[in-house]
Amino acid sequence: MKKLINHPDNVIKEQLEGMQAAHADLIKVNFEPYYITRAGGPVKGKVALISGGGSGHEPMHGGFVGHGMLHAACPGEVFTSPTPDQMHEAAKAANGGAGVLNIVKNYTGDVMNFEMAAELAIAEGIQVQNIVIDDDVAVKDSLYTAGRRGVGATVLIEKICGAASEEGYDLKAVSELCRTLNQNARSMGMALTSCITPANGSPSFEIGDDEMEIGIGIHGEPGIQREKIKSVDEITEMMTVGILEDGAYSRKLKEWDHDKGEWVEVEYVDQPFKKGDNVIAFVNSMGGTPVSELYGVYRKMAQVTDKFGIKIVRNLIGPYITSLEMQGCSITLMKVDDKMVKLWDAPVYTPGLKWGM
Amino acid sequence: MKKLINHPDNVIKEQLEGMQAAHADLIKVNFEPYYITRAGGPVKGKVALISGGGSGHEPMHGGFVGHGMLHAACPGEVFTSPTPDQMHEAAKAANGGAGVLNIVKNYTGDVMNFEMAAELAIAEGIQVQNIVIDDDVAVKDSLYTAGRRGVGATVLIEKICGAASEEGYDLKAVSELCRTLNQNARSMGMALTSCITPANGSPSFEIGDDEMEIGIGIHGEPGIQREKIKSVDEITEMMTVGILEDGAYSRKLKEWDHDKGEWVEVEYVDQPFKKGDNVIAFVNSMGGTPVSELYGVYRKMAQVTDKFGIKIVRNLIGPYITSLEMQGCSITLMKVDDKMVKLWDAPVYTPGLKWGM
Amino acid sequence: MLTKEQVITWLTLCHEVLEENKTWLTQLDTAIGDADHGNNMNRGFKKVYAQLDAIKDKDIGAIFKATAMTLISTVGGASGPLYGTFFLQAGNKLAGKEELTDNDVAIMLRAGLDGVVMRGKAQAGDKTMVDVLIPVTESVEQDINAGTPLAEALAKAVEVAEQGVKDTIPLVAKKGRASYLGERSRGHQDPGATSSRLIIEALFNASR
Amino acid sequence: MLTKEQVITWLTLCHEVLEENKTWLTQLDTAIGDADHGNNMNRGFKKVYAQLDAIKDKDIGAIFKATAMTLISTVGGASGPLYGTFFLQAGNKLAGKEELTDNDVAIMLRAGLDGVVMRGKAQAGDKTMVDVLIPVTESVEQDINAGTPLAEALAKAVEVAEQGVKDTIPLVAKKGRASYLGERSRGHQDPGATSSRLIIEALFNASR
Ligand SMILES: Nc1ncnc2c1ncn2[C@@H]1O[C@H](COP(=O)(O)OP(=O)(O)O)[C@@H](O)[C@H]1O
Ligand SMILES: Nc1ncnc2c1ncn2[C@@H]1O[C@H](COP(=O)(O)OP(=O)(O)O)[C@@H](O)[C@H]1O
Ligand SMILES: [Mg+2]
Ligand SMILES: [Mg+2]
Ligand SMILES: [Mg+2]
Ligand SMILES: [Mg+2]
Repeated sequence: MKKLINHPDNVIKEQLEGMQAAHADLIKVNFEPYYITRAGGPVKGKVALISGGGSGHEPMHGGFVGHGMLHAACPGEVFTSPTPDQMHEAAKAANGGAGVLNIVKNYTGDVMNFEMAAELAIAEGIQVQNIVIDDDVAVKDSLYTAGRRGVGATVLIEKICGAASEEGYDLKAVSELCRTLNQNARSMGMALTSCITPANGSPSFEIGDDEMEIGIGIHGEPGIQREKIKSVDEITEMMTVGILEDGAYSRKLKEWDHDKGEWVEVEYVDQPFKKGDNVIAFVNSMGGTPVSELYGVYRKMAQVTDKFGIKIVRNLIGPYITSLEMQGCSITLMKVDDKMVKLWDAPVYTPGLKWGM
Repeated sequence: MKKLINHPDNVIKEQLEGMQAAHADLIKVNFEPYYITRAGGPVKGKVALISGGGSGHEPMHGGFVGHGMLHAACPGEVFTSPTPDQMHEAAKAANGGAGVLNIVKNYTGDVMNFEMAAELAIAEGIQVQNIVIDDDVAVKDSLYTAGRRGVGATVLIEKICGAASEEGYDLKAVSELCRTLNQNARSMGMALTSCITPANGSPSFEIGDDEMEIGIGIHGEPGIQREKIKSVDEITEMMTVGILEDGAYSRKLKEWDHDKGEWVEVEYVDQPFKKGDNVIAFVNSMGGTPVSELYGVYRKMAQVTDKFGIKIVRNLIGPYITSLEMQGCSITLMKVDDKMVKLWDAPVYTPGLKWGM
Repeated sequence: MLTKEQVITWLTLCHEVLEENKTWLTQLDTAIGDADHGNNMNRGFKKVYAQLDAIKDKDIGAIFKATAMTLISTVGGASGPLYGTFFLQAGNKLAGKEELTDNDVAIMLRAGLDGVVMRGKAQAGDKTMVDVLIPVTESVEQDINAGTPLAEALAKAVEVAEQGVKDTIPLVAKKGRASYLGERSRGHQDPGATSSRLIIEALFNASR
Repeated sequence: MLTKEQVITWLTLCHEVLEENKTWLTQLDTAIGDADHGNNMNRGFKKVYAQLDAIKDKDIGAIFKATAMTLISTVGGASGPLYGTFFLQAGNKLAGKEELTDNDVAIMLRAGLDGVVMRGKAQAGDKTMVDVLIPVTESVEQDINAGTPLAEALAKAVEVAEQGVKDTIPLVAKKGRASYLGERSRGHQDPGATSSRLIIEALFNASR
């Protein structure tokens, strides 16, 4: 196993220790249970944004804790959702009195654990909302699956909602923004190689030297389809067109109804992209693909969006939501209006994303 | 070959096209010959900082062009020094009237090509200095080698000298700062895997599943020594101690004597680190190692520096000077005074490094 | 009847079999999931086992609830909340009990199953743990109603569980991570169904 | 004597042999360098070849200088400035010539070698291209001084070059990238010495 680690059992603890040592000015790591908050403590009067998920996706989410982005993050074991107690402790530590928004990626485990955590917090009188992110167009039918996975859009949404919280949006307003952004965003990913979780020590899937996986998630799992490796232009065109031509997507998502005091299922229908849309384009490395190759992807992607009459107004390129050392990439496009662009441009100062201050 | 590319012959051109499309607000890519300048044109009255080297080390150097860092970068073929004509064109395009500082990594090819470029510029009346960066302690004896390689320190030096240029340091002052920083910095690198250049399509070296290379450079070449893979603690301790216990290092470096109007060889002796030193610590991924593992390295490195009485006052962690998709890491420690820390903290706004604005 | 000691034995055996089968369960999850199910279950029941001594004098409902909380806070993923809810609901139904009648065991399974379905919304044939838990619960309920001795009913439940596991193989997953694979999930045995089978087998062994 | 046509043939042959041996040279550079020497040389002489038609009517000094500029601006790495300087210095010495006497060929080699040494500061035994260029230059100078016909002198130079290449194998590199490897560079043939041998062989073939 080619990894810079000590014993597999200690990987998460030690990497969090390293993170704490490196970024003591920005974050505070709690070890029992694991959660990461801003170094300065809860932000009074601002909605606390919390996210979490399995480890192995660094810098997401711990690397996004800091001014203008998250207030807390809960790292699970590698590729395993964190647990409600972690999330609950994080909520208590991060809550500045204006309530908590849990940004949850749509995986059965993450959704269930965050639901239980929300129930715990609500029982203690903390205002909570859970918004589920499900942007992965590779998963086609929500009726016969656990629904679309939450992938790249999560990063963009955490940034923009983080700025909204800094601006003083209340829980309802940040939740609404978060929901809209999720409906505006679509992603697709692919892998050239598998990855190895420290606990297992061997690749999550075997893949030939001339093969790739299309439609992967972020957990080292195989994708929707295996194909012969193609040129970056062909791969990028296929993914970008897949995103841009994806039709209306309807599914029910669970949210907390503050008036009724219970979970309700709300049907959301995402509208397809259309000519004239402004988008933020995010080309992401799965961890092992260097930024140089991402520029090759960006080049073709921009050509395709251009042909569709879609305008890229901002972009993000790099390893931000990863699967350990997996080689591959994902593309996320998110429709934005001027207000969202302004929130995107707002200062952010976290270990993983920095600008404007 | 597991790469997101089209035909190997077009890799650099296409990736630069992607980079231009992505960062048109920051940089301008010239294609014949290849060089990258700031989008806004030359900065009047400020020393133009230029660097360059083979491609394959992204984001270095092109990703460091922008406010507070480089004024131009010259990308060569993958792992091959760029040529004097590129550098010369870049110098003419970036010169804002206050002269040009070429930051040159110490490789025979880079040094010779930048020398020829400097001669061309000087012949045209441009004020030029070349400062050679040679921070890699894995190369022991300068008498029997081409001298220490220029590695991680380059990134830190480009940042700090870039800030100095923004502050209005003249060519002599930036050169002096650059020289001092180089003398203050030491690095060491290791690889878990090899990498594949697009032109070759096969790994630069074969390496067993349980082996690693110690003392590598940044060109996919084998290192000083091959060993059985060890724990991250052992590897990090070995590298950090190697850096901290490295003795005084003496060698002659060529610089342009503006008074005599010729190249002169100047002897420089780098002093070893000592208790009480303040340092910037840089833990770098060779491209394929995810940031999570870098935190594991940082953790142990900070323990070792602590034991030596060395204080880390700033850090940089991530893939900044890479060897394509190689897995591995390097550590750079650079002694800094308050003035240097202030320059480090100064705003930087480039595709690859952003803060403070 | 199941004494409190046997309940403790059950949880102890769960720890043992999940430790033994950790790699296998993870392998199953590698094929159609994210390669962590064995590690998740083992982490959870290792902790349950470590705490048994401290809770073994509580009533059985409380033991199950403590087990539930431990699973919920250590397993994570999908299986953490699901198995956690299984024991939570079972514990709720059996609050105060110092031993379980045969019928209590049937009640426990039904309450646990209902909890899993409430949490996860899986139906029979979705290729999940409920493809074991449903037939097992129904079989035990029928046998206990018909007066079959518990150990015998559970011996049959193990066979039913094994069949339930086998039946997941040709299914296309509709819940959990495996559902993303669509047709590619066919031909693989569901890891969660497999761990449920191990837990039922442990229950049988504890009841003998 | 070497006519201008033969000079053009030489450069054409350089292009051909470097194209043919591209992979091999890169392999040699993979062992002790950074796996680009074949690609570098091929890129350079491909461009030299492509421009030959445009410069073939200039004098030989100018042809060499144009060749030098092309190599300098397309090869990069260590070999670009070195071979570039070789042709630049040779071109300087032979300015205005429309053909080369046997002695001019010796002068050309000496000037080229001096240029390479001036640029790269390598000494004999450092495991570089000068381990071919030094013995070749000395051998040709001696033979020409002794009145040996050019083709014969160059035929011998090819043997000397081949020997020079072989002699690099046991050496520990002291210049260029291979020097970082220290003892690990021993046992490998130097790529730059090898390309120099190919260029000398091309010169011999052009002279026949
Ligand atoms: N909605 C659900 N209802 C019931 N069981 C489920 C559901 N989703 C997943 N499972 C079960 O969980 C198992 C996977 O558990 P595990 O690997 O620990 O979690 P994760 O999928 O989060 O990695 C599956 O094999 C399946 O049996
Ligand atoms: N200082 C030097 N003097 C003479 N020849 C050198 C010197 N340094 C390197 N070389 C030659 O250059 C060759 C390598 O060329 P190449 O691979 O194209 O450049 P790079 O080493 O920059 O990748 C070596 O094999 C060696 O023969
Ligand atoms: Mg999981
Ligand atoms: Mg090279
Ligand atoms: Mg799993
Ligand atoms: Mg080379």
